[in-house]
Amino acid sequence: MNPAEELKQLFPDSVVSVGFQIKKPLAIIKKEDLLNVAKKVKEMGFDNLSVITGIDYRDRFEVVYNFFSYTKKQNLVLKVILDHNNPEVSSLASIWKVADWLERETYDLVGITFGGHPNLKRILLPDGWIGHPLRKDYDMNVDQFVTVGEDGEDIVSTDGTNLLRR
Amino acid sequence: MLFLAMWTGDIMFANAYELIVFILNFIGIYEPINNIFKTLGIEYVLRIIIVFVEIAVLFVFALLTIMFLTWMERKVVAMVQARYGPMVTGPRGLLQPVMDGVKLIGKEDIIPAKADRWVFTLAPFLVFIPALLIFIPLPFGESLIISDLNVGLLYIIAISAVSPIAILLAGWASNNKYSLMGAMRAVAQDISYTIPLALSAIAIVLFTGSLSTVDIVTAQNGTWFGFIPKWFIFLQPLGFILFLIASIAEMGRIPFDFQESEQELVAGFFTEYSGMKFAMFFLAEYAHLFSVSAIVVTLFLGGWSFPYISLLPAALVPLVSLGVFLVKTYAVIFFAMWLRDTVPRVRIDQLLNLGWKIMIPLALLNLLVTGFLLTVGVF
Amino acid sequence: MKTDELLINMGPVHPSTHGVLRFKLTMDGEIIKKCEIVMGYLHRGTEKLGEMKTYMQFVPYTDRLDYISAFPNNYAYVKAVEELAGIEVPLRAEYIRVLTLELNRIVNHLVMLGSLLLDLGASTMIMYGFRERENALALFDMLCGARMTFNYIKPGGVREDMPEGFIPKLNEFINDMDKRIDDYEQLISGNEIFMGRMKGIGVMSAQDAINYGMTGPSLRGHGVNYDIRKLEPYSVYPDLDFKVCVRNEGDSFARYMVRIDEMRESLHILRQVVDAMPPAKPASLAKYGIAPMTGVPTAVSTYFPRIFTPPPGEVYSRIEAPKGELGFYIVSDGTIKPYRIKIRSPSFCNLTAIPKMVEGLMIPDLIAAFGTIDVVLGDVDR
Amino acid sequence: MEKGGFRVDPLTIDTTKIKFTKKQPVTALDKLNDTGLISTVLAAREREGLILFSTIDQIFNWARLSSLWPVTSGLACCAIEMMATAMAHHDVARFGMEIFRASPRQADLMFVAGTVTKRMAPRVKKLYEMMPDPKWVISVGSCANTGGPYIESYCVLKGVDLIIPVDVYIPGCPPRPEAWIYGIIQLREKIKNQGYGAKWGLNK
Amino acid sequence: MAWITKNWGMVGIIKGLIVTMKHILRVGNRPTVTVQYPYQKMKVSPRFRGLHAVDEDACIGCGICEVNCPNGTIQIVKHKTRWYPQVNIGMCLFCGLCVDVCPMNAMKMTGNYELADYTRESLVYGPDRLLFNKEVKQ
Repeated sequence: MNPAEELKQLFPDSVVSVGFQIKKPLAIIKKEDLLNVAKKVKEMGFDNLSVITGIDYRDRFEVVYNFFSYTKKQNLVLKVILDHNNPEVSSLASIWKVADWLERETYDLVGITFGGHPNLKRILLPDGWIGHPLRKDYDMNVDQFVTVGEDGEDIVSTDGTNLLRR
Repeated sequence: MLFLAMWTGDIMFANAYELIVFILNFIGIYEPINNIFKTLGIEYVLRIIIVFVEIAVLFVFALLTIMFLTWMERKVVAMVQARYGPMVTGPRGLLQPVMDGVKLIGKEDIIPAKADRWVFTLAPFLVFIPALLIFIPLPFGESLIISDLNVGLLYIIAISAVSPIAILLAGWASNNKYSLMGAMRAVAQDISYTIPLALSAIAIVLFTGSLSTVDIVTAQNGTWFGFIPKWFIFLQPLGFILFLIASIAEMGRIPFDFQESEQELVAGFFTEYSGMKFAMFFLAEYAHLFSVSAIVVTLFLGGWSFPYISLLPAALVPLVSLGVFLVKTYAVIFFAMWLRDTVPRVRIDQLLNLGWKIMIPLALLNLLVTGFLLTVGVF
Repeated sequence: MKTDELLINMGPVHPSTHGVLRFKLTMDGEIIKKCEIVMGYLHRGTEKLGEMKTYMQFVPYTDRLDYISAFPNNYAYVKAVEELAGIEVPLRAEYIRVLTLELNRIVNHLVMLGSLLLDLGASTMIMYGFRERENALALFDMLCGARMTFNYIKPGGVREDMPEGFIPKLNEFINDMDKRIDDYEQLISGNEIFMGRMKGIGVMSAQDAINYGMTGPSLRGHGVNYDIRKLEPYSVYPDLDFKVCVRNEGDSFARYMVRIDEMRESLHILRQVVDAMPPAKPASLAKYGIAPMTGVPTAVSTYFPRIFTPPPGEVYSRIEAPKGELGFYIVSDGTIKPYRIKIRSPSFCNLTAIPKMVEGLMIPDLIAAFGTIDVVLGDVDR
Repeated sequence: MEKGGFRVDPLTIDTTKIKFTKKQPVTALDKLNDTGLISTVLAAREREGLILFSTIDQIFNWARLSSLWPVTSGLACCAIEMMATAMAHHDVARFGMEIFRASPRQADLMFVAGTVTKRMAPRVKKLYEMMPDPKWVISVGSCANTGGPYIESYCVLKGVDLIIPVDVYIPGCPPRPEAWIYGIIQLREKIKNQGYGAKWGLNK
Repeated sequence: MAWITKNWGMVGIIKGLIVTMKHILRVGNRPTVTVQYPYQKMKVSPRFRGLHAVDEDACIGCGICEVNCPNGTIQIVKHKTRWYPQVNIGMCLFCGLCVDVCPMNAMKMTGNYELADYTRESLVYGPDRLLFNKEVKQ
């Protein structure tokens, strides 16, 4: 029995469906129950959270968690489906420390909010950047410029006259 | 007549001034010139002129040495690292340091807006001038010494204690965190390494009974059993190692280059300096390298003396001894460069631990044992 | 006595941050109280660009992620695409791929050793490291015509077959490398100052290291016996004999030693690859200009259509890159362009451990620990 | 396209404006020899003004071109090739350039080696402003020249010459170390032909 | 005693000094490796991807290279009477995709890497600088 089916047995209500993502067991979880399931997943020995991917499907968001277990040598994929208007899901940063930055990155680029995250702010782009670039409706034609303030922090503006020559 | 006397006899001069006077006498122009000044009633002017000539020669020598050292440093690094080093500018890149100097003269001199203007300008001079002042009591060869101070060793240690103050001034005046940290580190390092340096030098003084550098060198003349030179390195091996480590720390070179430590503090206390002021720090660093190596040679490696040097004709001795001295000094400098290219930098707390917990007790022990053995009469 | 905390900004342009990274350090004297990492100074939007390029056009962009070891990036992406579309690859191509991967692992570790020692203040090791790297790059140049950004591994195979005289040069390199690694060990490993700087610095338990998402050689220095090449074997690794290099101390020195061991192990793998390399088929069409994209199958690539549309689906595929687990998450919607590409970069996840690791240490220790984590900023910021 | 103040949009460059400058020395070796001491000083004859002053100028120019100290500021991929250029096989130290100063105050030359992102751009500009005159900039690689591979990206500056003046462009992605040295030789050629006041705004 | 030799015996440093001394003396296959570039040139592999070259007769100006270029480096422009690619090497990736896809094998990449220039405009290589003629060459 693969770990996704195990989860289905343990949380019959939370797991919407199980399947495979090219050989890797996949379980789709209700977004409210993610934290509970994740705790169990950690107990099951999935100590490595490989990657968190946020995908914008125009009508919905999906967040995909890829796990790996060093002890059992198994893979597990969890997937959460979110509304397009209010993409919010609970944070896993308390369970896997690496989730801290991975979630910040997902927040930064895709714009998914992680409830309960200790320090949810932009990580790759400067604070104040308009829009989330990996959303499909991101406007690529807006030029945004960054200048440095007195304290060394970035200030974002669409006006580049201070920066550009002439 | 005099020439013959010099050729065969063993006329020694106290310092270079006397040597110059002797040479002028020998040519036969000293008396006439002196008479002219005497009739004018200003005979001290000639003295001043000669002293100025001496200093000018020393200054030019020091600058040439520094330039040669920068070139040598780059070439030694290149040799270690399987490449060529400077090649294009001049033959084998020999003009490279000159061109660096000319370029730095032509650079804009930036004083940061938040810096303390006067202290910022003063600090490079305070670093550069003491670095040259150390050259004064160095015995470059027999009779080739500017001034044979009877407190020579004390003078050297005292003068080299000026540079921490200047470094602190430079670091503080720059108004930059890296500069300040670099300066603090440099001062902590200088203070903790001057003590073992002085202590292991005092062990030498116990042998000679004099602080004069000339006396220290003459005490190392001669040989044991006809082939082992009477250098203090053989009497004081521990003292030599301690002194060498402490002097590398004094020079501020890898593994102890906390003043600069590029990967940690960008450029240490001279991060904000540009143009000629930066060049002064650069020059002072290499002047230090030379003078400290020269002191190592003077104290432990016999200075200009060499077994059977007294067999040479007396007229040649100043020249030969100068050569011997330079060869020894460059050997020590080469060792410092070679070490620099091999080892990483130690950490600042390890450095202080090494200085206070290991080197100072060892230096004291060395002093104690030396004193005891001298009293018992082993040496 | 009341002391103030000192705030130091290290970077973004600082000699020892390996590019453009910024540490915001809260210092108590020389001791680091708190370390905050600010990144994104090299964020180039590769993932967004991936959505705008075709599958084939994105291969050159993967070169520029981790620019020191570009072959593993190429391969990780290509492996994901191949898994997605179910493409079979000729055996010779797989062997060539493994050859390049292992050669690149050596190059990566050489650069890492050099820059680590440069950060510690010893300028010579980087010269020796780059000297050998240059020899390896000559091989890369010979193989694919570029020194750093190769664009060589393609979906369906590799771009061109090996040129004449490549294997003898490779053998020369392998034999030379053995002695060089001995030299490095003699120069560095036993050095008291080096050990004093590295031993007991940046210690982390294996549990913590896993929790912080560390992978690759950095994790193996913490005593975790793990290697994707063994756990989820890909390419021809199952046929090759090699061992996983593990050290148990979990400090900077252990992480450094793992790298040295891995270079030896990679040489061992390279020797086997050279021996087991399948012969080129006669009548190979792999002459210059006829490459996978023209759609003609050669000895080193299968048929690959010019307009390539994989079936809709999602895949997460990962490999053991020199820095750790490198994975590509690709979502395809059946068009010629990927719908979403997510790059799981090893440097990014390894870097999460740094703030925890350096608390209570000093700036020089931060540099030592950071050097052994082996981070490339192109990989962190993407 | 004037949006955002872009001077040149690399995608739509007017090809009619392209001019080819005839250079007397053609190969790299010729160019290097052309920047030797004697030929640099003799170039004073071709300059306007008093021969004495222009000779002194040329001596200064030669000092400048033969001791260019770069500032350590690698940005991306090209920084690795910058390191390779400084290393044993190519050894930029032959031109007296191995002194990579970490502090821009002591540097003469900046290699913009790699992608200049929007976030990095003000820092690069500040670094340039911190350097003392006379100073030069070499833009290396496609990213720094025009934005290169990332020209369509939302957070990459489309060429570093939008923020700081660039003296020499070295194409390549990344350029070989030899190409790098060729760029340095081109810069030497440029420094050789420039007046003392040219950088300081005194004459011309 | 073991502790002293381990920590302060400096055996490791002396070993390191021996290695660097071997390099200084160039003992045992540790030669100077520098290739003095303008004087000597390193051999560039025949596959090296440098400046482009377009076969004047073979090129049909189809524009496949323009379509396949990842970032729009190549543009097809009119030269004399026919259409040829123009390459802005200031933004080229040197990835070689244009060479791979050329149906007529007209696009080549030469080993020329000496491309540094003073202006951004001069990095745009039009057909007049890219074209070569096979017959003339032979």
